[in-house]
Amino acid sequence: MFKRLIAERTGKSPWLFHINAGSCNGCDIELVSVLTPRYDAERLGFKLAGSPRHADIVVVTGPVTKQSLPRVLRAISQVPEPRCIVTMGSCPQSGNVFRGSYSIAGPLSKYVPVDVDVAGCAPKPEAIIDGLTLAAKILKEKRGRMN
Amino acid sequence: MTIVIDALQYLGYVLIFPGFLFCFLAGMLLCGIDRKLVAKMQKRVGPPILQPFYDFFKLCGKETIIPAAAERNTFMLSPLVGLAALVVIQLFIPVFGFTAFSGIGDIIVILYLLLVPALAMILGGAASGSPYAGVGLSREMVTIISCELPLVLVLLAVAKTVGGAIGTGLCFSLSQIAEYQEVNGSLITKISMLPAAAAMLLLIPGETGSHPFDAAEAETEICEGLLAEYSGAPLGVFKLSHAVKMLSLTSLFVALFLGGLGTGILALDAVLLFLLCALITAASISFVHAFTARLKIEQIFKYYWTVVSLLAAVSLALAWYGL
Amino acid sequence: MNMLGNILSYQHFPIYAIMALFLGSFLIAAFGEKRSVRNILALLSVTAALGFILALMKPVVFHGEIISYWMGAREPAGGYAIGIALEVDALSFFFALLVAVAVFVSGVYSIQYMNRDDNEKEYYTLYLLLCGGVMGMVLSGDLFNMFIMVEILTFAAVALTAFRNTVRGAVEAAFKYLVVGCMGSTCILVGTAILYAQTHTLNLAQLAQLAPGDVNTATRLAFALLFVGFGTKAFIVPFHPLAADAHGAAPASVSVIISGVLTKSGIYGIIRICYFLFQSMGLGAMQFLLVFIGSLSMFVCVTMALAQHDFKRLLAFHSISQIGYVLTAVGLCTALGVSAGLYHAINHTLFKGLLFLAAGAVLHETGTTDLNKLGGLAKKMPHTTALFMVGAFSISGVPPFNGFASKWMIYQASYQKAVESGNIGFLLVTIIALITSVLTLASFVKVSHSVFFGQLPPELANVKEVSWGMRSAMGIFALLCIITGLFPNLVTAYLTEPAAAAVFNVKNYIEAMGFDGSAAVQLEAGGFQHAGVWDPVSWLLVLCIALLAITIVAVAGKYGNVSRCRAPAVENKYQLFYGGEEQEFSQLGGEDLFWGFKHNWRGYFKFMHRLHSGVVNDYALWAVVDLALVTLFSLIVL
Amino acid sequence: MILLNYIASFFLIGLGFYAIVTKYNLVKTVIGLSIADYGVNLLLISIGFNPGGTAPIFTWSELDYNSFFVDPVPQALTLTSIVIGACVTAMSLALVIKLEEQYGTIDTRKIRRLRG
Repeated sequence: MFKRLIAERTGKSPWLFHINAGSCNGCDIELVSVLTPRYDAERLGFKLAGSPRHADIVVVTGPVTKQSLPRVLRAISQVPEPRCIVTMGSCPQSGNVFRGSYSIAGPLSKYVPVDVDVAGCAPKPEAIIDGLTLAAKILKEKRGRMN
Repeated sequence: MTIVIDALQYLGYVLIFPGFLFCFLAGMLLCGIDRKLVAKMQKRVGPPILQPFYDFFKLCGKETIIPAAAERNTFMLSPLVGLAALVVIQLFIPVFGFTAFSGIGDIIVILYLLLVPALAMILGGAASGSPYAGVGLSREMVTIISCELPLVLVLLAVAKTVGGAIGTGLCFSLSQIAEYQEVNGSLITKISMLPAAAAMLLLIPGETGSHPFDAAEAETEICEGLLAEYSGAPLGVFKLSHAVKMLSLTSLFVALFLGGLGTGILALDAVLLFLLCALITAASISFVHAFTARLKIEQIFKYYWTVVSLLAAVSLALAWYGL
Repeated sequence: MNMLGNILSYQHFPIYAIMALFLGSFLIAAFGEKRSVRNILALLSVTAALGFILALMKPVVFHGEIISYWMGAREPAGGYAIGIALEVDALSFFFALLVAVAVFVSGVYSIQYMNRDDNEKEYYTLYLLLCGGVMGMVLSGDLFNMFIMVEILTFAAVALTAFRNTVRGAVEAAFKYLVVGCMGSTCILVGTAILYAQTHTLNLAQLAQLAPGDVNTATRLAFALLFVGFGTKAFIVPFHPLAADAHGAAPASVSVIISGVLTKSGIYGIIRICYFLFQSMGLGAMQFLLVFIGSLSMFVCVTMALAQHDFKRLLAFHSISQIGYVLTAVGLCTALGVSAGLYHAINHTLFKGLLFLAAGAVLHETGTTDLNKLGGLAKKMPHTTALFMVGAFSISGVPPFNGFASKWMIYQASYQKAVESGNIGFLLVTIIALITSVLTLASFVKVSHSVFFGQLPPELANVKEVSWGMRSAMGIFALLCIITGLFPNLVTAYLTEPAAAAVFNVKNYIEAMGFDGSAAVQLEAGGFQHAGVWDPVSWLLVLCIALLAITIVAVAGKYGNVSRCRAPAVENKYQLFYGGEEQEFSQLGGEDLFWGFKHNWRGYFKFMHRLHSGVVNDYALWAVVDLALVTLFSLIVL
Repeated sequence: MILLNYIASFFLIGLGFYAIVTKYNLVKTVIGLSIADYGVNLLLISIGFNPGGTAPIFTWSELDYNSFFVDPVPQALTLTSIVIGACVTAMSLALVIKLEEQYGTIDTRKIRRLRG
């Protein structure tokens, strides 16, 4: 019974940890706007956590610069299982306008398995919420596989 | 035979009402109501009322990472001790006429027992070895110091008022305070107790560490401070402790100032207690939360030792001269 | 056969207890070259002292007897006490028991603690001399003998403070202590001389018979001198900086004696003067004096402790703060108050001893007591940490440890006194006591974070747990802390209440020595009534049930779904979170904690820092000013 | 006459304390302690003094109710006190030597590593 309770609820309270890997701040602002009264992602249980230890979903923005890469990987590895990695905006997926620059190590998927990509520069809040709910579903599946 | 029945009865008190199960359900519900209310006040839809339960169960299902720098036993045990101490506090606080364990403790004991959960959290955080926890610990302790003076004044004022009325001079026993209110009506109807009640309302957010007095757990600046390294089930237990602490403090408020409203039927009383607690939560935690920003730690200290202490001191002075 | 029976009669046990310690000291000085001989002699003498004192429990506590013992059987002649006497009532017995227990445990600890020092022979000689001095002082029935013992213990304490004379500030601390301590001793001697001039006796019982009936300017002056003199021994404000200095440098086992026992002898002296010799505690002004100084010590020292960053110095300030509690409670002059104060005296000896021993263990293994240089020792010294936590919880009054039981009684006593006397000042005392308690907690949170938890500095990676002998000494104290906390009724019934009854029965004390006690002032003790309820055993039971239930649920709910680092190299996952950066050593130093509190009180802290200048002249000036004020006070009100 | 003794003894004690409080030289502090001690000794002796009394040394047969002698107890006390005073001086001088070795000065204002 306890196991089922846990498995059922996992998708309902995904906590986010946001990593800025060299972003221009556009996506960061959009992510915060998701929590404002207009979109209010908290109704789905989303919450911004302060520490990766509390998080379920890691949201990475920015093109993953060479400086930030080890730090991003370290922070991601500190998130307890089950976890979900979401790239937000085009930068961590393709490098966007920064592609080919000497200081870019991205895309992120070269280094860690990414679960959800939310495209756009910056993505619309609706798209972000959609991507996050998808991530929450994947999270639930991962939790189910853990048993 | 009677011993067995007695033992079972007390076990029931500890495990079901007003102990563990009641604390769990009511505390989590209070927390959910709080979050919903804050959302409503900010014109949001807000999370479902059962959201704290979801959070708790999710956390139970997650991996628990013990950092290499942490002292393992303290790190793992302190959440459990903190929660147990909170449940025990709840056992001392009378539910109107009914007290599960009346002969064990009084208000000074409550004052000290309220330190135990905070202490458990502090030690757990300290044992994790994180520097964020170090900052959080420092702030948490200063918050405790800040709340201590007004809380002491409030409790002494209540002790003097009830003691003066029943003729023993002073009365520290919670069950006697409850009995007095059963007979003479709620203490809040006394003029001398009004400032004390106001002070207590202002104290509840500080004691529970909710907005705007949550400098110790500021998630945006010090990564939730003491909890920075906690994950999984221990974190869930801490979140539960936070919820139960809300219940404990609000029901302490009910026991001190709103006693005597009980119906005498335990089940009804429990529901009434919960409703009153929800009301107080709405007034003292949610309302303040919705429109304030986080205070700096030295501001918290200054605020409690001046404004709130003054309110409580006025109450004590009034009680001293028998109003 | 009869001779042997006579020698083994309990009448002789007080002098045996004193002799055991002094004899041990002299024998070690003479034959203590070999370590084994030395250790055996030291252990034997402290054990013998403990045994003799414990054997006195039956006649003194259970039968309510007051043992009077005339040295050389020189009984009073012509109505005047000529010989030197020992007199053991329940109060003396109470303090003697504290001395014996602390001396025993500290002696056991010393054996392995001092093994790295040279001059161990001198250490034991002085140590036993100190212990014998304190024991002699609390058992003495003669004012001049008390002075002699005070001198012996002051000398031994000064010498032991300077014992590790390479430690920073050890000699300096010893010198300051010697100067102010000798001023105090001079005060005691002058007071004794004046009293002798007035009454022509030195016997305490006879003084108690004669002095209160003959109050004049001279005896008032004598009172002030004696009060200040014993105040220097108890280190109450304004003598607290000496304690801090002395403790910081002395070996931990000596700190236990200085804080746990030597300060108690000062308190004992004050009780004897105020309650017995002058019988002036019925006066509101005298109660005010004691309560005022007590509260001041309590509060000033706890705030000073918050500003410290040396482990032992911090403990020293706390020690005086707790002595403030004792003095305050004793000054309330009610049965509950005196009983609470004495209870706190027991607890103070136990938890302070434990804490000093823990500090000593840390010093022994790491070589430093600077809070800014320590951290994370819990992983290296788990037992020391657990024992330290017991002590820290006890001193901060966390239920169900012993500090709570006695503080709870002190709050009640002071509040009851406030309500009964209608004096709002006593209410303030209750509030100060409660705030002091939480500040104590804060400062021990600081210690536990910056010594035992937090991060381990790289240079302490090879620290080991201390040896079993030291751990078992700490264990005895910890066990006693828990027992006295869990069974407050037993402690009050068998230890503190008889002693409190003795305090309120001066007549018996006088008559036991064969003098006429009919003129003794009988103080109204008030009933022994609690305004609240506290039942630690049941509470613990309930807590355990709750904890058990929660643990079962937690284990069933996969609480143990734990992953932790097993490999010696730390993976990223098990490093601490630093906002993404690599883990580095960044322990928050003890000095930097509680900024939010200190910032608001910065004016106060700056002022206090300037006052505690460390110049011996300033401390001497405080002593003189204190003497002048107390003299003025006693001339006006006594 | 005896009043002068009392005045002198308290004057000496006061002088000793004055020296301790105001003099910044460690040796002078020690001297202050000694002076205070002498004051106490003088006080003790004066207390036991009976004008016209003989020395309190008697054989058993000589002692009767008419014998008039100075009080022997304070004299015993004085002896003890003198011994203690000598100890104080010896010990504090030893400490002064150590202090001089470690700090290189005997100025109290500079010997203040422990403060605050």
